[in-house]
Amino acid sequence: MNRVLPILTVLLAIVVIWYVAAIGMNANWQNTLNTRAALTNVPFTDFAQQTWAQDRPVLPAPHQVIGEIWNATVALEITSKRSLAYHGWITLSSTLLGFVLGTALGVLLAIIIVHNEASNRSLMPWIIASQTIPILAIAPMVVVGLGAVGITGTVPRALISMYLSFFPVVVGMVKGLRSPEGIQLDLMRTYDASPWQTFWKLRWPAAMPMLFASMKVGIAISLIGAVVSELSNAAGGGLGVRLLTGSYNGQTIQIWAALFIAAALAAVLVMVVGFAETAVNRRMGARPA
Amino acid sequence: MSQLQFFLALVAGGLSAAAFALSVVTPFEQGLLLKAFLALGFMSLIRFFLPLGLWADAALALLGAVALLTTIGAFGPTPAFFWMALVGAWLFSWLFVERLSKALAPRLSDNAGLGLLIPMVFGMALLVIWEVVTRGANVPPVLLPAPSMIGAQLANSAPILWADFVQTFIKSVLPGYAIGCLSGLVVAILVDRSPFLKAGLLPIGNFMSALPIIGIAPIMVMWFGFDWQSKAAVVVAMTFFPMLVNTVAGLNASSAIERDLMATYAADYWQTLMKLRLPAAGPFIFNALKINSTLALIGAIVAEFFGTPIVGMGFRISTGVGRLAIDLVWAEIAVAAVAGSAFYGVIALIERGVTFWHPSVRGGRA
Amino acid sequence: MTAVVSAQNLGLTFKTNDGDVVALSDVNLTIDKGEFVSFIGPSGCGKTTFLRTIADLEQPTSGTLTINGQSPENARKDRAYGYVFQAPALYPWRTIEKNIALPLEIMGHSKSQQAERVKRTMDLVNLSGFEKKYPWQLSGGMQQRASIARALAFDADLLLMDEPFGALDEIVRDHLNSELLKLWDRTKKTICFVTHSIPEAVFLSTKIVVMSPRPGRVTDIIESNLPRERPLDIRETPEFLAIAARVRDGLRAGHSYDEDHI
Amino acid sequence: MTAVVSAQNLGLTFKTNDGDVVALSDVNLTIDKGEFVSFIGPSGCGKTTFLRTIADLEQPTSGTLTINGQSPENARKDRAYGYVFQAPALYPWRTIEKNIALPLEIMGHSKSQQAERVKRTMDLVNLSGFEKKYPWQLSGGMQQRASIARALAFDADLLLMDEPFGALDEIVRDHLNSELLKLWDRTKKTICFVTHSIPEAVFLSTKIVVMSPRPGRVTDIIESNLPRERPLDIRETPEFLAIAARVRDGLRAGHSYDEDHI
Amino acid sequence: ADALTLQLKWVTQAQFAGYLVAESKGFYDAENLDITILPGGPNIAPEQVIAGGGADIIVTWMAAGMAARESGVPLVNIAQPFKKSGLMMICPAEKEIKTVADFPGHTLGVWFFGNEYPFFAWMNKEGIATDGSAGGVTVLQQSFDIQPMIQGQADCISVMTYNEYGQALDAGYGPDNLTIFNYTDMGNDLLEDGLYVLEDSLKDPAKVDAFTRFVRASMKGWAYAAENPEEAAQIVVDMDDTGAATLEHQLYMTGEVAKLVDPADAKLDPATYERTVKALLDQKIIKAEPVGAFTSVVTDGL
Ligand SMILES: Nc1ncnc2c1ncn2[C@@H]1O[C@H](COP(=O)(O)OP(=O)(O)OP(=O)(O)O)[C@@H](O)[C@H]1O
Ligand SMILES: Nc1ncnc2c1ncn2[C@@H]1O[C@H](COP(=O)(O)OP(=O)(O)OP(=O)(O)O)[C@@H](O)[C@H]1O
Ligand SMILES: [Mg+2]
Ligand SMILES: [Mg+2]
Repeated sequence: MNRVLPILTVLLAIVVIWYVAAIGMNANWQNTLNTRAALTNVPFTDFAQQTWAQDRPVLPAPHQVIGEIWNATVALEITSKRSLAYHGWITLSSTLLGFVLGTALGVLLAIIIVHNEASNRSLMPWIIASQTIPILAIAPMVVVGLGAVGITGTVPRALISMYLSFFPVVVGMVKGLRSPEGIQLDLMRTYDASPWQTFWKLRWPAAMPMLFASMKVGIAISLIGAVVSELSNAAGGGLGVRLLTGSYNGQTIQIWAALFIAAALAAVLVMVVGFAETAVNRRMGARPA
Repeated sequence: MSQLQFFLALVAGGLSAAAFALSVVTPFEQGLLLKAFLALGFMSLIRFFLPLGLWADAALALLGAVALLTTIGAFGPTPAFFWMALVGAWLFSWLFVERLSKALAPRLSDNAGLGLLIPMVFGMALLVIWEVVTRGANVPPVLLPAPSMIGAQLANSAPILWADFVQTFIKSVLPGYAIGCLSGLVVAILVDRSPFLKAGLLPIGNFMSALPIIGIAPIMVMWFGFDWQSKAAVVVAMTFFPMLVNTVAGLNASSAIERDLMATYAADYWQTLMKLRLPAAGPFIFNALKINSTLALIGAIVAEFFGTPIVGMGFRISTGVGRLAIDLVWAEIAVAAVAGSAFYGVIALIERGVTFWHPSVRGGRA
Repeated sequence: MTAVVSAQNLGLTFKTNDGDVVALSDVNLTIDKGEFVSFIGPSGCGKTTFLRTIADLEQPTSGTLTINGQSPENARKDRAYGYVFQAPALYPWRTIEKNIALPLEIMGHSKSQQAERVKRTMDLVNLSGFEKKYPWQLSGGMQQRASIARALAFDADLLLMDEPFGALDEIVRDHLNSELLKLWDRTKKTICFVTHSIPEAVFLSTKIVVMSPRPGRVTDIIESNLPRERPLDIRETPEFLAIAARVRDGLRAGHSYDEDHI
Repeated sequence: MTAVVSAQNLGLTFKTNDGDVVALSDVNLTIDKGEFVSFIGPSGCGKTTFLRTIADLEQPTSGTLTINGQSPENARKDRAYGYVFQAPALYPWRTIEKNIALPLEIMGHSKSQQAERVKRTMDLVNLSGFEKKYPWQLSGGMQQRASIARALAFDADLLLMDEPFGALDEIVRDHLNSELLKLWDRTKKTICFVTHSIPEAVFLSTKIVVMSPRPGRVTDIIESNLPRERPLDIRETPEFLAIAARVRDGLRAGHSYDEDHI
Repeated sequence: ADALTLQLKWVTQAQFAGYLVAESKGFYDAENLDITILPGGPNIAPEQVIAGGGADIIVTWMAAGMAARESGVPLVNIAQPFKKSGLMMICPAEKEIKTVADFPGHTLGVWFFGNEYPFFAWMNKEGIATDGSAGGVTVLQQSFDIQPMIQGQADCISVMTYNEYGQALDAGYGPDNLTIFNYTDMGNDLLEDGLYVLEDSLKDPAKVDAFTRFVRASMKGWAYAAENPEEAAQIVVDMDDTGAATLEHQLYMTGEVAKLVDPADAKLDPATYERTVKALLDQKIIKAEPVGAFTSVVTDGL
């Protein structure tokens, strides 16, 4: 209960601000429409309702978005191509695959960097450089290149998600794996523990807080990657394609609905990582804060 | 010699030897330099009897690179020994880097210049391989142009590139980054300050975490216009969440006894924050700053795909792809990579200065 | 005389994943203003826990505790005490000098006052010359002395000290014992002092509290009638030795295991 | 008899941001197999640094050091020693029992062997009943005992112990002293032991190394002629007191400051 | 059956009704073809896809195709179903833009990604500067909808007769409160959706035959779509994987597209070709007169 109340309060505040903002942002267009229809002296309450009921508003009102989500999910069969659930699933599957691959790659690179001085110096700058390459620019090349060798569907998209999501994991894990105190490392040295043992018994557990902070960012970015990748591979559907086609057709409400589903997906994913973190913390005997 | 070095030396030498044999039996007049490199690479196997300095490997790698670059066009279909020579040259450069970093390891700080050599060698190797593979294997330039083409384009289009850089990096990325990081930090502190907000805002923060750029970019254009303001807004939205998550984690990073100490002074919330929890959160905050430095750039560039005045790196890239001016696209990418890396580098330097006390910076010495 | 610390039937139980640990049970103790009270007892008997409860860092699960007649929380907010923890707890991003200045900054002393006090207390614990070093550049004993200096830098009327001299050699320890006594005598502070050294406890205290573990409780309270003025060689007097013997007996009685093993 | 530790003209200087710190200078010392050597000296004189150098955790900047006739690095790789650090250094994510089992896991002991040894050493340091607790649920002294147990759990021929009993009360300390002596006598281990307690040093050792600071150097090496068999009451014998007096003199000589202050 | 992959220039919509109908009605099967239709999007350059081996035939505009040809992708036009351009520039009446002479000082929205050439060719012809200099126009890279006009961020925006113009009508704009510049009417049109293949593939007679059958079936599809707009629009909606297409909108589009396509004639008209090439040359979009950039071997075989 003490979790629900704050969320509701904040939500309520947002909804109220939203409705007010919708009046302000849609007023301009509504005025044009009304002038054109020769409507004058519209009372404010009616005017507000008009701004909340436009077809292509600058900012759709919450109930319009909710209505669209309802129509595009519950009211449709889940396998229908019009269903947001169907597209959400497509995006989710490449997000998850990309996240798993990205986390694995990130952790692997971090391990190499922490253990090998040459890699530390040569790899890191280029990993950083790789992230500054605008993904949208190379995504088509990846998709076309992989398509030419017969790899299509989820895998190319997941690779793009991976490309974005491994980076926070590398940065965080390098820091995390280096975070054990000197004396904790010294202890391992006195046992002449192998690098592998030091890794499993010391560096890895010590890196947990950083790993989870990075994974939360990583999974969110992975979703962004999945959505972006759909721009270069419109064939398969997905929330990104929905956003896009919504935007061509000027369907603001449709964009917002897809955006909401994507955001909700992200929130759920981040929360799942958060639960995993709590569970791991408990297993590791962390002191309650 | 470590195991890895031994292995590298053996494979590099052996491969050169095999390629040399192949090149001798193939009737080619050209590629004398390549043959010379292969012969010398073969000879490097004497290192197993006579020690060979690490600079010898550097020289071999360099010779190999030059030989490969000068002989690319000389053959019709590229022969197998050419590719073997490429792998060989790459292995020599790797061996060199491996040995150099081992040699430098004990006195790193005194050797900043030589330390820089290592990523440079790695980068050069990457470029040479790229050049040789794209040209050797006739990769269509509209898919992936060779670095030399990109370089030429870089030199030719400097004024355009500069204007794009100013538009995207200076006008969109920097303000967006500053506002996004700052607001992430502030919200994290607010959230931390009030358990009520923590319960209420954090899930909604998560909600915002992955608002896909391509979804918000058109909306931001609608709200803030076509110019840099809407791009900065996208950057704000993208950088906000990593900062929020990391700061929230960082604010819990101080140990119980450190917090107890503050309690005994009856330090108020802000004192505890400024003197204990923020410094202790430093490594986490810098983590976010680093991730955001590259994310901001991606965000601004992608946002420009959705409507801009006709300048900017993202604009140039999207129209470049449409016009198949892929070398210009890669020139932009190169600028983005340099700008992003420099940005990251500056933040990493500041991090070293500010969180000097953290074991990850002190090198774990207690 | 007013009671600075007054505990009635104080109990504290920690809940852990594999059952409760009773750290304190039924503790009754009154400490008057200006007293020097030593706590002595086997490892794990609840000395630290008791000090932490006084400092409002743990909440008692039963009984009452008042500090200066108010609740521990209010006393803490009044900055009624200075605490030397069992571990040094220095902040790694601050130099030693800055670590010692920390409470002064928080309590809003002026820069010049800070400098003056830091210098004085660093001299007192013999750390001059290490002002600009970071904690990880100091030996264990030096860190402990830095944390003592930090607690002495501001003038609290009540000092809670948890084995402050544990990592110090005899000579430094004797020196700091004398300095502490002088300080106490001069400023009329009230001091709660945890130690494992019987001679140290007897030498310093007006009252010695002997504790025993599982559950942690007070088994003996010994009032010392030694004069307030105590030269180091008081430790050879019969009065001193008599008190020490009584403490040792109390301590031994609290140990359940020594018969089986030795 | 072979030298287990042999140091010639050993020196070690730390570089810090505000100048060099000479932690060891010109240390000459030979420790033979089966000896029990105590190191005593003022805080910051380099005791920990010397032990860390033996353990190959610091690199000497001058002179030579051999362990069992080989370099410290090789000795470390042979797992020639067990080390008790000055701070407990327990891993917070492991229970006490798991912390003690850590070296056994690393050295590849079987599960049953691990269980058996963990139980034995936990009994020895009197921690039974706390197997499943995490470090932060233990008192300071208990953490220290856990770290002693961890070093004793595997059988190294050389034990390096840095103030292992600093946070323990007299009774437990006496008990562990006797246990350590018994262990030493039974297994013929070589032990390097840092302590601040003169009686403890004299009671345990065959050789006492007195050090003095700035720069850290060895000022006196006292061979003890006490019998190997040492009941607790040997501490009242004149031979014992004579050695203790010599140690105390050496220690006092190393202190530069006590004249000014006391 | 011969397998061919067709890369569309844009997302699945009635702009490509002919191909979608042909696939759906089995016209391709009847020609013993197995066609895969790949939708496009704002980040998919068909020229790049065909260069990378991802498609055999692409739908693209001639300007983009010729520019790609110069960049080293040897594209050849094999058929030109779209005879006219659907491109227009519209300005709301309140902006007071009546003629081209009123443009200077205003902000114009233009699509890029290969769609910008007709605009620049037009401005070039009119002698209006587009580089932001005084006396010229300010160009915006426009999003793919009419928001910039509604928002007032641009004074004029680009629309296609068959798509965005319909959105503008929906939004309450009409010919009476819009100034419309139609590229075809002004004689500034460049050739739009044509079918292009790589030069090498034309050396193989079997391929040429397959292309011929493909074009024949496609034209049949265009004819069917023109006659049965309702059914065609429904087919488009059904074939849209994204589920975003609406019947009403596609119906409008089918009708408008039918005005641009001549189902009876797939041939490229040399005169229009010459005009397009000249405009491209004038505007320095291409540097040299292309040689062999179109062929009639396919359309001759129909
Ligand atoms: N990492 C380091 N960097 C710089 N100086 C150091 C470092 N470690 C130790 N020192 C210095 O070396 C000297 C010796 O330290 P060491 O820890 O050996 O003392 P110790 O004899 O063990 O003292 P104690 O009894 O207080 O533990 C001290 O002056 C200390 O400041
Ligand atoms: N946070 C905690 N959670 C659970 N148990 C705890 C906690 N802190 C202390 N204990 C337990 O409470 C008991 C008393 O601990 P305390 O630290 O007060 O002992 P102490 O007298 O200070 O011992 P020492 O002399 O070893 O420091 C111990 O058994 C310990 O295990
Ligand atoms: Mg304690
Ligand atoms: Mg020490």
